Amino acid sequence: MKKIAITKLNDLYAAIAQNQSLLLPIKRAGQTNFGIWTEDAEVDLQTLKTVKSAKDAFFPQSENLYTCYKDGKKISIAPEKLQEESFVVFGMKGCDVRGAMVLDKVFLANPVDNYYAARREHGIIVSLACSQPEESCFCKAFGIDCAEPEGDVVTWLTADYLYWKPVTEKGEALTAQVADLLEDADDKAVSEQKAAIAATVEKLPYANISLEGWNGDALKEKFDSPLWEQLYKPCLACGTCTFVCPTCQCYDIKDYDTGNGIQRYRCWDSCMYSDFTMMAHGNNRNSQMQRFRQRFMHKLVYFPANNDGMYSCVGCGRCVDKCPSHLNILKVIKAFGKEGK
Amino acid sequence: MQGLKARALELLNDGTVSRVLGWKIGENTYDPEPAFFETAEAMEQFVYNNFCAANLSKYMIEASKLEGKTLVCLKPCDSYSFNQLLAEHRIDREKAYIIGVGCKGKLSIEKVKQSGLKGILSVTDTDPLKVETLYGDAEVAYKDAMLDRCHVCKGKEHVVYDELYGESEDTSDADRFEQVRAIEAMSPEEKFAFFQAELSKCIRCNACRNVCPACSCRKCVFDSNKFDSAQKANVDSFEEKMFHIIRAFHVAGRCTDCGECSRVCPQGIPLHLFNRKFIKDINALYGEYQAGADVDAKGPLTSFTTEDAEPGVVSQGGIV
Amino acid sequence: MSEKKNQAKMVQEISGANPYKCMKCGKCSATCPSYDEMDIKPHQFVSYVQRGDIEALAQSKSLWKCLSCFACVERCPRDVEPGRIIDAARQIVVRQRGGNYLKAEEIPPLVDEDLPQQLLVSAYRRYKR
Amino acid sequence: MSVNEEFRPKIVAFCCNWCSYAGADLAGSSRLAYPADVKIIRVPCSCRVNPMFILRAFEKGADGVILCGCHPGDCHYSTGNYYTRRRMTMLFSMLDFIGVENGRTRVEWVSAAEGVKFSTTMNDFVAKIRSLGKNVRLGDLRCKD
Amino acid sequence: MQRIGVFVCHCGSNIAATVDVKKVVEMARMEPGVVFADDYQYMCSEAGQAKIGAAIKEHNLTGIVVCSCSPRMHETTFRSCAKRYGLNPYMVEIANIREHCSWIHKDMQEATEKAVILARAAIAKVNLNAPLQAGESRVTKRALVIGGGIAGIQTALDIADAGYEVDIVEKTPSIGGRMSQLDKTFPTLDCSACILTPKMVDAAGHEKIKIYTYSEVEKVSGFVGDFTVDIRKKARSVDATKCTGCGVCQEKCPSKKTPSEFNRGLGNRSAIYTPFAQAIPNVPVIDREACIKFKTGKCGVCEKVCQAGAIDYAQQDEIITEKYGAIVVATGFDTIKLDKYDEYAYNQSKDVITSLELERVMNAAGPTKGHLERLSDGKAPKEIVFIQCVGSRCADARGKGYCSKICCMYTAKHAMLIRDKYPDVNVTVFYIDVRTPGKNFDEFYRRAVEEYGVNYIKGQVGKVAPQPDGSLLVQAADLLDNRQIKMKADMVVLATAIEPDPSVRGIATMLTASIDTNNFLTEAHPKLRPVESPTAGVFLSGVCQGPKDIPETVAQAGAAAVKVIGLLAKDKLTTNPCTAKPDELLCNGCGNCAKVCPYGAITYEVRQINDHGIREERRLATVNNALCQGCGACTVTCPSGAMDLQGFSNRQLIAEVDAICR
Repeated sequence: MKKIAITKLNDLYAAIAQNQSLLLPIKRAGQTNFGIWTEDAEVDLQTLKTVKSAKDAFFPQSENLYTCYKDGKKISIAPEKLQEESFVVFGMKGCDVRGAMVLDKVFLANPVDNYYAARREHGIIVSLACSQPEESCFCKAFGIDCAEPEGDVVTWLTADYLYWKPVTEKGEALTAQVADLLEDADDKAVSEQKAAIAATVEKLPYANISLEGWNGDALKEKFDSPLWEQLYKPCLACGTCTFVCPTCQCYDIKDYDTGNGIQRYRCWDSCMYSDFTMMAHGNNRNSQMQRFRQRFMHKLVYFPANNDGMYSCVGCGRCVDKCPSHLNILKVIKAFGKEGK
Repeated sequence: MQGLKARALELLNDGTVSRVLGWKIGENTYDPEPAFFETAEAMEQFVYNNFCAANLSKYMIEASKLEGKTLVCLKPCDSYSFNQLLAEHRIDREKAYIIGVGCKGKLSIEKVKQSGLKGILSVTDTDPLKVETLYGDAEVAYKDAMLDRCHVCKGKEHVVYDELYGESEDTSDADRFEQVRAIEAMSPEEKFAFFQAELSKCIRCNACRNVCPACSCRKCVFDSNKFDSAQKANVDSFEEKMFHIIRAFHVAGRCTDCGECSRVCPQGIPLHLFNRKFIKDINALYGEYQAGADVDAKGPLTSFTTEDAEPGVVSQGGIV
Repeated sequence: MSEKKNQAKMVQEISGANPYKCMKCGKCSATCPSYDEMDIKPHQFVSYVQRGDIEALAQSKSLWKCLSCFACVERCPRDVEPGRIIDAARQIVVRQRGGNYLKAEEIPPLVDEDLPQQLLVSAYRRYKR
Repeated sequence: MSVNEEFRPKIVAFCCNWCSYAGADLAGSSRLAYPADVKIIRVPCSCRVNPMFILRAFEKGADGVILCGCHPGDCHYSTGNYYTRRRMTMLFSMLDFIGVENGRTRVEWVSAAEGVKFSTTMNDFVAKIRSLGKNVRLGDLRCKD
Repeated sequence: MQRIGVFVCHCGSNIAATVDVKKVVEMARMEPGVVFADDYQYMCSEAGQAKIGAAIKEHNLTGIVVCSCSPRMHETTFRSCAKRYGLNPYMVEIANIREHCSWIHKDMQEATEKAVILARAAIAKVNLNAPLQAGESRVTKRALVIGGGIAGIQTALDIADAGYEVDIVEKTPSIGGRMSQLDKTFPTLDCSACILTPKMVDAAGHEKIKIYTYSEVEKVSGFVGDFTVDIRKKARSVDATKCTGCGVCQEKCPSKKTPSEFNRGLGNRSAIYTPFAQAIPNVPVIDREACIKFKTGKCGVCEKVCQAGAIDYAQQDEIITEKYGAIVVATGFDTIKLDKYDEYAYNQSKDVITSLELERVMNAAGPTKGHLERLSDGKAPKEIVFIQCVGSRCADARGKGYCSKICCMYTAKHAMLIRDKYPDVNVTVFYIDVRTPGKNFDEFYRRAVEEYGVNYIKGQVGKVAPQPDGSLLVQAADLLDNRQIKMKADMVVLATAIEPDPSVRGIATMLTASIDTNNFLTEAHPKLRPVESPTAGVFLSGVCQGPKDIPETVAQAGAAAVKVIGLLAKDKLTTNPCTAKPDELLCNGCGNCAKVCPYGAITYEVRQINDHGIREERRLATVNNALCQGCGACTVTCPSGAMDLQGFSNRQLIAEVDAICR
């Protein structure tokens, strides 16, 4: 266990950024999101949840795949360069780290997504324990310990110090880079914080929400439930829940004509959108109820069915906070719970 | 609230209406969700409190397609949106039974959180708000927890209703165009920096558009291939500017300034500024106009006078 | 020259009247009860403003002969409203001179409730010196 | 860009078929020169021009967009340009509001008889755009060469 | 994918001297869709066109781009060329590399670069062109004239003389209009009735003209060439087929206290009446508001005295539905109300009258049998004052901003006639300006001053005050002498502003014809199409379009008739194929596009729709291709992009933008 005084955090950031780019929560125009650290960036470790999750670090909202160039009537293709340099994502919470592991199931399984794989390979995760969990957090339901998150390095923030514990090889290597700034520390303060967090988590209203009945076996019964018809009604069909989600992984591929060539890029898609999975013949899901159902069935039924029971929800609660109509996964789970299913 | 619920139930039971469009009790005081109630049993979950901010008028588009009348609860400012939708034939007046519900300014849990409170376990909708959190109890003044739009309230009168329930209050205590004027006073560089910072947060979730009662197109131009314009986040941020400028332009003269766009933006972008800029310009150049105030009024961008200002007025000191 | 222009501009600003709208119909002069006592006639006011010759207006008898009855304002078909113009000219003179005929406290007992406010204000201006 | 390489802006001019396009033709037949940076797109009426087209031009790298129509009151379709006038006033005001240099867009009424006006207008507009320099605030970076 | 041919014209040296045409050809070949490109000396020549034709055949071209002079010059040429060789004419685009390029640029490289870009834009556009077909619509060979005044009568006569059926709809019981109320006409001073009555008789007797008096247009649907109009024939209570026009009923009618509309309320008429002696048709109507039989059920005198048995109390309004190819609006004018002009004492004194009332006073058939007398006491006036511009040229809300145009001349006429007949009467005219452009007009006015001694004073009247002795005190200004005038007059005549007849508003709405802020109907083009409404098939005649005197009205009536004849002479109308077209799956039915359509071409209908499996009824915009002129105003108003313009579609214009900015 190492530590660094919070007064010296800027030195730590600078030291990390010297060798690789550093992403961390930055407050910009009043909102905190992950962004690249610069001297004048306003780092914000106090806000528990960034608006968007740290998903962008590995799976950006938009990224170029390749570009076609035209010379007369000849066309040539130039693929986008894959991530080659390492980078650090600092301050990811337990839920976001788990979110990346959910994405791994999708993008690292065959066929491997090269763009994602390259970023995962070169990304170093420095996670941060949640000293003050909030009411919409329910990561515990998914077996996540926000007091000791996963990651290459785990950190804890107390009033005076940032405690630093490398966990993996990557983490050790990063620690070595900044060793000059770190001092040795004992576990006392960290243990105290972990105990305090555990106590708070027990008081969270949804920490122990039951996921009983949500698995691959429940597919047909859940799919056909008349409850969806009631639940989706207030849904505005916006993509807020999917875009703030650390695990939503659907994307769309589009072309952009730059005048000098065509850039093929991919961008996050949302199952809430009417053109989601639109094909030449039309759309598989042509009502908002079906699209709404898709999101929750995917997270709680289809995904665990295909991934050894792993849910593709990590309980970060961002969708709970951000839905304009106050709809959310908790209300869905509870609604089904009430039905006794 | 009980009276309102009883009245709605009465109208539902006697067959005057086939359903009630109101708010359903949430997990907490602060998260009621818009909902349709079709049975007396369902009505048990009906709620109307000071956190019921959502403008329900847009839901009437779908409700107008259903059999029978829908009882809809509209706050004074929502009634403008209803009228505007009516003027554009998007909803059917005959299909609506409007209870104009009282409003004394709506609360936002975001505002409560902005006061620094975390881990909110419960909150009251009283003045002051009594907040119980994981990390201690606190109080927040009602005005401080009120949505921004309520500080520039359009007034306590409903412009359309079948019956009224409850008292309303004009909660305006700020100048509606103050922010717009502040930006107008900036240099082009400052303006650009301001909007660049705000718009770069945009994640193209389309919440602003989808909640907007003026954005009632069956298919948004950004969702169709008519202009080769993208619906989703692009690699370059130009699309965000394009989207927000065009969206504001499309609702110019039709926007009632209900403020839902800014309320729902997950990134807290002050989207209403675009709409208010247009409203301010329209008022200055073409005469005071409030969309939705009068169903038969001619919209400022679908009418003209031969004496209108030239576009050059913008570069000659701007529209004041 | 620029002073002249300024004064003319000020007259226009104070009165809100646009002298260029005048089509010289003379309805103001036709309607004016003080016509015979005026050296510059109401329909001529606009010409002075157009020329920027506020000084001549200021020196004129007309300035103090106008009763502010607003008959010309009421009847002017072009919204030029000479009554306002002369009132504005008067105001400029008053601003230059300062000093009052009456003391503020003497006014309330003299005020007749039925008098139009505009007339009162204009009377204050005239009897201010 | 080297110092002696003159900045050649890309300028899109929308001209209504009945007045301004004919005005441009007259400028041509009168041999009244204006810079080749101006490229004209023919539209039936100025009211056909959607703000989307203007933003699109900027997105794709235009440095200035000018819209020409019949003089108010002379519209071939009687009222089209009155709508244009309001729409463009609103659009330009919004562009100004978000910090785009307001000289980059212009509306000018040019009749079929005003070849001279067309030419001087274009000369003037090109000069203005040259003084403003490249459009950086309202373009898609991918379209820059 | 299109197969596009590009043809670059040298235009002799007009283009080739400054544009490297070979380079343009070479660059065009690189563009997507282009399968053929060539250049030629004169593309518009017969040989050039043959070249295009050959390429169309040989390369199976689906679209062509001609880089040449302005499309305003030769677009039609190349379109018909394409058509001749089997290509849809709307698959042709022109890149204007002469007027917009070679003629204005001196530098060859610069001009060539620009020509390449212009060609590229045209190619990008034609890639998205779609074949368009000009539609056809039938023409009903019958015209409707709304209004039976001199404008309507003249228009109807001219149309009928050309051999087409015309119906006149007149809301009063007789045709004749304002002109029938006039005594004499300027500048010739001939009797109004003497020149109007023969025309009325001609119209009534014309085999091609049908007159509906006491009738109103109730509903109009359809479009140019094919209007359907409902006409309400109000119940006359007199059977026109039986009535002999003997007039006994009017004589015997006991209800005689109704103010006569024809005499401007200066005299009374009976409940059963014809407005004036020469009325056409000479069939009375019963004013049911005034008739004792209708009010109380008792009376029936007219029925008793009518030898022909023509009185029919049970008669009902009748709706006649008729089809027309063209509609002429000739609704005329009225004088404005003077309620807001207290200073002229019009409402206080009977001796203050309008000029139109003076016409009735001067008329031998009028309330005073043509004697000039004061209406208050019947005395002969000795001093008469005329006041010009009453309500005209007014910037405020009381009057009208425009000049009523006819007042200067009729006042000179009145003054002259009075001085002629009553030389001992003094006549004073107060004016702001005297406007007498027109043949023999100024001479006429000068005669009034020089020969008849009418006293013209430059200056306006401020106040007319009725005096206890029955005279009128007129207070005015003489601006030229710089004095104020206070004079006594026995009679004051107000040259009251005229305004379009109030009925025009409703008619304009029915016809979707636009009206200006003064309620005058708007013309399609103020200079070049002054007798046509922007709404196709609707024409304007007389004062409904703007103030004018009789000769101008008659001239415009003839012009409108010619336009109608030109339209009716066609068997079919070809419609412009570049019209707006809504995408029914995107349309919201919001109604905003119709609001900006100058031609009323957009209407809404509820239709069953299958939107990718969702079946529902929707309110959708429909464009009438016969009416749409293709301006595109609707396309920008439509937020969803549902409304598009064929030939200038959103995607085509965007493609051009992209190509230019590339």
